[in-house]
Amino acid sequence: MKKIILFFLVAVMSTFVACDDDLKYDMDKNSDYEFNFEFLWKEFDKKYCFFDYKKDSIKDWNAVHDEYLTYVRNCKSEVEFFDVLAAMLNELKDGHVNLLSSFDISSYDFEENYPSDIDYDVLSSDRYLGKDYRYSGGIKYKTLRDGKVGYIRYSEFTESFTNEQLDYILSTFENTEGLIIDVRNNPGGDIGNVQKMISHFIDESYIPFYSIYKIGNGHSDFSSPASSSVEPYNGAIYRKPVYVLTNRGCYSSTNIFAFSMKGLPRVKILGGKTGGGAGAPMVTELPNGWTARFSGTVLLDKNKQITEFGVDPDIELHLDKELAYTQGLDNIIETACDYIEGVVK
Amino acid sequence: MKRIFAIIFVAVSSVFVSCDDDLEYEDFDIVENFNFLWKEIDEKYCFFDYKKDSIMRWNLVYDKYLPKVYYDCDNVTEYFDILAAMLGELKDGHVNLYTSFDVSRYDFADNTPIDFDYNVVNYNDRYLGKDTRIVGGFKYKTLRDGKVGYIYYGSFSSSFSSGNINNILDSFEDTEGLIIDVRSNGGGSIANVSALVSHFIDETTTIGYRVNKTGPGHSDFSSPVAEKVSPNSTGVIYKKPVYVLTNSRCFSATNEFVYAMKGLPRVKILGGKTGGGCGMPFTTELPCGWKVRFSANPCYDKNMQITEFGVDPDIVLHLDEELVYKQKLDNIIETACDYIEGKKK
Amino acid sequence: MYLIFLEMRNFVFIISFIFFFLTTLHAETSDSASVRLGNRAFGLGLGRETHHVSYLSPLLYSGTTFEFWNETIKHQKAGKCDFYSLVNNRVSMSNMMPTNESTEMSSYYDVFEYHYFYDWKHTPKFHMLCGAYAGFELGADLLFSNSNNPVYIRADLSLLGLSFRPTLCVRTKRRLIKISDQFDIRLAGVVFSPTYTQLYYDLTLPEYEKSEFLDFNSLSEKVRISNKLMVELPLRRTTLRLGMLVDRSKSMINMIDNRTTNVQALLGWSYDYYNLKGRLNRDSRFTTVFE
Amino acid sequence: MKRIVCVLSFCLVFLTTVFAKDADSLSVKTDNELKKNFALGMSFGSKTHHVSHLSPLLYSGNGIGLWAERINKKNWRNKDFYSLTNFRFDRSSLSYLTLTEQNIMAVSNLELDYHLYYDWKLASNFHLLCGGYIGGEFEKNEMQSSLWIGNNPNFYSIELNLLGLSLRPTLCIQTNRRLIKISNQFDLRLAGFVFYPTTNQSFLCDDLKDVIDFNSFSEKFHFSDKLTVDLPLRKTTLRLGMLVERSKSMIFNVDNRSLNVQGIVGFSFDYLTSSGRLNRKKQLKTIFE
Repeated sequence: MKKIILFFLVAVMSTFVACDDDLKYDMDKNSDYEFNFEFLWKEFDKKYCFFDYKKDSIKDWNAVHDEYLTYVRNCKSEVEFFDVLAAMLNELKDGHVNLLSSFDISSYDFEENYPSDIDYDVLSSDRYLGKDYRYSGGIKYKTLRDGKVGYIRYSEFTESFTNEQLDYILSTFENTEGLIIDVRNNPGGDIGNVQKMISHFIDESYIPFYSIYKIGNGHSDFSSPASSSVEPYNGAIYRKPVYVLTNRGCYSSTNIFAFSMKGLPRVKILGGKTGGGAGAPMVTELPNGWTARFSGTVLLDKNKQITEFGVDPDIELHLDKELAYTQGLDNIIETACDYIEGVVK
Repeated sequence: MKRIFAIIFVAVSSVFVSCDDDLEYEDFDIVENFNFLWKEIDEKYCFFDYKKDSIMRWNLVYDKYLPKVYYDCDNVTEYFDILAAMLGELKDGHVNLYTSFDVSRYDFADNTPIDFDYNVVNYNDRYLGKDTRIVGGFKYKTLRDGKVGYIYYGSFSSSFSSGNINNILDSFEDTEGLIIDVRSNGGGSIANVSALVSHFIDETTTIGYRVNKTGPGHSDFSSPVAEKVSPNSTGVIYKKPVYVLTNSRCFSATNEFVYAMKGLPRVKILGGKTGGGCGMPFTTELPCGWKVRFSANPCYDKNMQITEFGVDPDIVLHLDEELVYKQKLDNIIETACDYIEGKKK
Repeated sequence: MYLIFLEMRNFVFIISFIFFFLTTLHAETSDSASVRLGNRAFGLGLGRETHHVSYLSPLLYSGTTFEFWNETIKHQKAGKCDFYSLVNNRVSMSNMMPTNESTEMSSYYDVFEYHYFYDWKHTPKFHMLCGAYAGFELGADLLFSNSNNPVYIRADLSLLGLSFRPTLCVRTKRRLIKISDQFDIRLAGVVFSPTYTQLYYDLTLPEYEKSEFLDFNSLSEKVRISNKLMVELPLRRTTLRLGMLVDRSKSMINMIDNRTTNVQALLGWSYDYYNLKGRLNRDSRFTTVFE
Repeated sequence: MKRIVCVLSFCLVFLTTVFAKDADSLSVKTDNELKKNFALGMSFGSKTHHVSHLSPLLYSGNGIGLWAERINKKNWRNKDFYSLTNFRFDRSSLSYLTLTEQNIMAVSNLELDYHLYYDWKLASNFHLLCGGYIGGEFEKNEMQSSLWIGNNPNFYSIELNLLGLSLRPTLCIQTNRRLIKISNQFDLRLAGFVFYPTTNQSFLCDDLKDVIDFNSFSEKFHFSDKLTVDLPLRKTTLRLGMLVERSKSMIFNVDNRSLNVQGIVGFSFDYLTSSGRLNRKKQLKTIFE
């Protein structure tokens, strides 16, 4: 009798072993175009977070499914299949959505038919950055208009800096009348750096953004907004007027930086509308080994509005290409300097 | 007697404990840090012999800058500027002094033509434009309706797998030639250089020699060791003519890639002289906490020449600024395409 | 580059698991011939370490160090004289800074030593153990603020070293206190180290002479002494082992100046054990679990 | 995070050795009964794993692990009880396809359980140990590939089992020269806490209430079955065995399944310890005495 109990337990164990078959796909299906298409479509249907918010600006996801299923059916090669899937994902009009394969990465060009508003040759000429700028923690900084205007060029939020470094930079702008933070064409990066930079320009505790994430597979199954507040830096706070220069190339974390600074007492946003991108990206996979990136968490601004399509500047201004080529002048920086010096109201 | 044994051992050990006093430094004594930096560079920098006639002798540099440290240096940034000027005498792009507020740098491409306009190459549909493919840091597309393959590689620090390159070269199957554009590529990891070269050689070739210092003297070097690259066993070998486009901002790893490709049977270098920088950088510290990076291990090319000041292209060609602004055309790419299509000899 | 050095750190931890495994193996294989029990002790160590590696930085780094140590002693009898074999295994992690406190060097290393002593008994209470040891030290010093040379790999195979361990047993009326002072000095061994400004990247080149990185050296090039004073104090139910370790090494190999001073307080437990396993040495006096 | 995992695993290994040492001051009557058994060894085997937070696909591969186990016999009101402490550290690297470009999922987990059994002696050589166990598990899943540029390369989960059912039938077979012990330990988790993020949540927000979930059998099903044989050879006792572990859960909309089939090899020894002043074993002398 005792031995029966022993072997009974071994038997129980084996029954549980093989019941994951709903996840097992037979190998030849892995590279089957239609199977992968359905798989990607369903993954996005479950996990993409902007369906509700983009109801009126993008096609209905089911309609997209029927339209692209016909294209997939007459795909001949892997590259063609990739282009069809890429076109489908671009229907979502989201810079955070990419399809990554071993031969290409698809992306939606959110800067399409928008002015580029920045000229790198003019920016590196002696009138602006030139050769004698200082460089620390990814930030290039210098004073313009012989000491009256402080200028910071921060090209990527992936470059991390410490609070002490930014504190030192702001201390060199002590006797300036105002500060320009140039984040044009900054594609974004680490949200931690956004919070670090904001903390040097606020006087009391401030909640720059809220984040909501999906708790179910439906298009509108969201959690309640969670916030993380930013405390002012316990060192020198920059109290003079600040102008943040933006253009359509400002995306993701830079977009969050723009809408967090907008509306602060001494801050003005100057330049072109930002590129948007207010979703924190996540990654999923396809059976044929490709990976797809999509916006998983929604980041709302301080009054809980969505900024996926971009943040409008306080003062709209575009780069004058003629002036830039002939006289090497960047009219956006010049206007900001004039505002600071009080030449223009 | 036995107990004496035990006590002796305890005594012996305590004697050894505190005799590291020759490593104790006064943290922020400006003269001591100056001497310390001068001696570290004197003992470990590797290009003193090679640059005998192109830079000031290192002892004279000491006599020139010591009085500056004594007399006109009353705050930290001025002290930094003096040390940065001293390091600038070495005329080496790999030499940097890192502090919390600035990084000293030597502009190796000073008053040389840029020969490259990123906006034209990236946004003009004639070259890359919208339907370019991106993978592993490469942007690639066929030009001249399929006859010429074009790859733009922006930085040698973006890693790629051999699968990526195989796919790219497969897509260039029926082209008559290939353009690899590494203009303004500031360098990166050396491992990517041999990975890329392995797709363009037929048998194991020596791409250069490695040497490292074996002592503090200016000419204490180990015997050179050949750096061999063998053809990529699993991947595609591109058999048709290859044109590598260079300009004065190709530095460090890109410089090694150019001298590795130069002289290969089917390869021609086209464009401006490269920026050089063939020393492998090494980092050390100063007592005051600043870091200094400098070239410590010279890399020779295949005929044992140092290319610290740049590699001359097979065909020298500079960018026609007028053509760029007016018709958005890059005459260097056009010339390379003409060579490939046989329109030019 | 950063990823490779994190893998290095995992490698050091996996090695430390294997060393721990070996120490237990040593503890486990007691043969029935010896009348006496084996002794196993393990515990923590906390102290200060000053460290200088001219390959990473010309400055002297100092900071705190934390370690797990593990030691087993076994008695073997051959003819009339007694022999003792001892296995010592230390896994240590330390964070150090220079006096200007601008950067931080973290170092992880394992030490595994096998000692073999002859017991030169003076009086029944005082055992003068003298013998030799062989050991292996593997670890890495990480200074991530350096660009191409952020790691110095510490690998030292000490083939021969002298080891003395005078031990005194003091019997009070209720307990037996054992005081021992183990003094080791390294005589000869092989060290793995790059030369002056050589980068570890050179190791990846096929044509490179791997032996350039290995250096057979003796007392003149590398001095390494360690002195461990330990007191074993039996309390009511457990036996406490308190001690102090002073570990000093100074070497100039391949033009790289490498100095370490390590002063630690040791606290741990020790217990005497008698193992019973296998078929042959079934000591009939004992029954085992489930029997 | 890597550093915490390593330090944590050290403390756990350290704890099992501490348990291994504590003297059994309870044993009064027969002084020559070895009350404790300690076993240490490695495990190798295959694993299939699925975490929907990282990837919708079923990953499989093989892993290697280290385990340590200690059994301690106690008796209380002259009934036999056994306490068992088990530690396991396992690291496996899994992949979905054999394509060149696919991603590697590195899974490392750490387990520590404490089991308490009542010995129901059905025959002189057959002990059916039945009882309960509590335990903790920490698991880290990491996606390693250049194609992974998003906020979810890592998925951590911590699990605290407050109550689990455990059965361990043990058979002792006496051949003419050796005593072989076969045991088959079957554990089933009944209730406990689980900490891991919800489906799309990257580790951005900081309030914990919606990441900890108290759940029972229905939401998280976890069982493991370990068949082990203690085989005394000439000088050492070998422990061979096979472990099958199955866990399946759907919490916070994250589908988490894993099946672990591993071969176990190690050695075990019965031992007696004496330390401190009180329980000095008279008839055995210690080192240096």
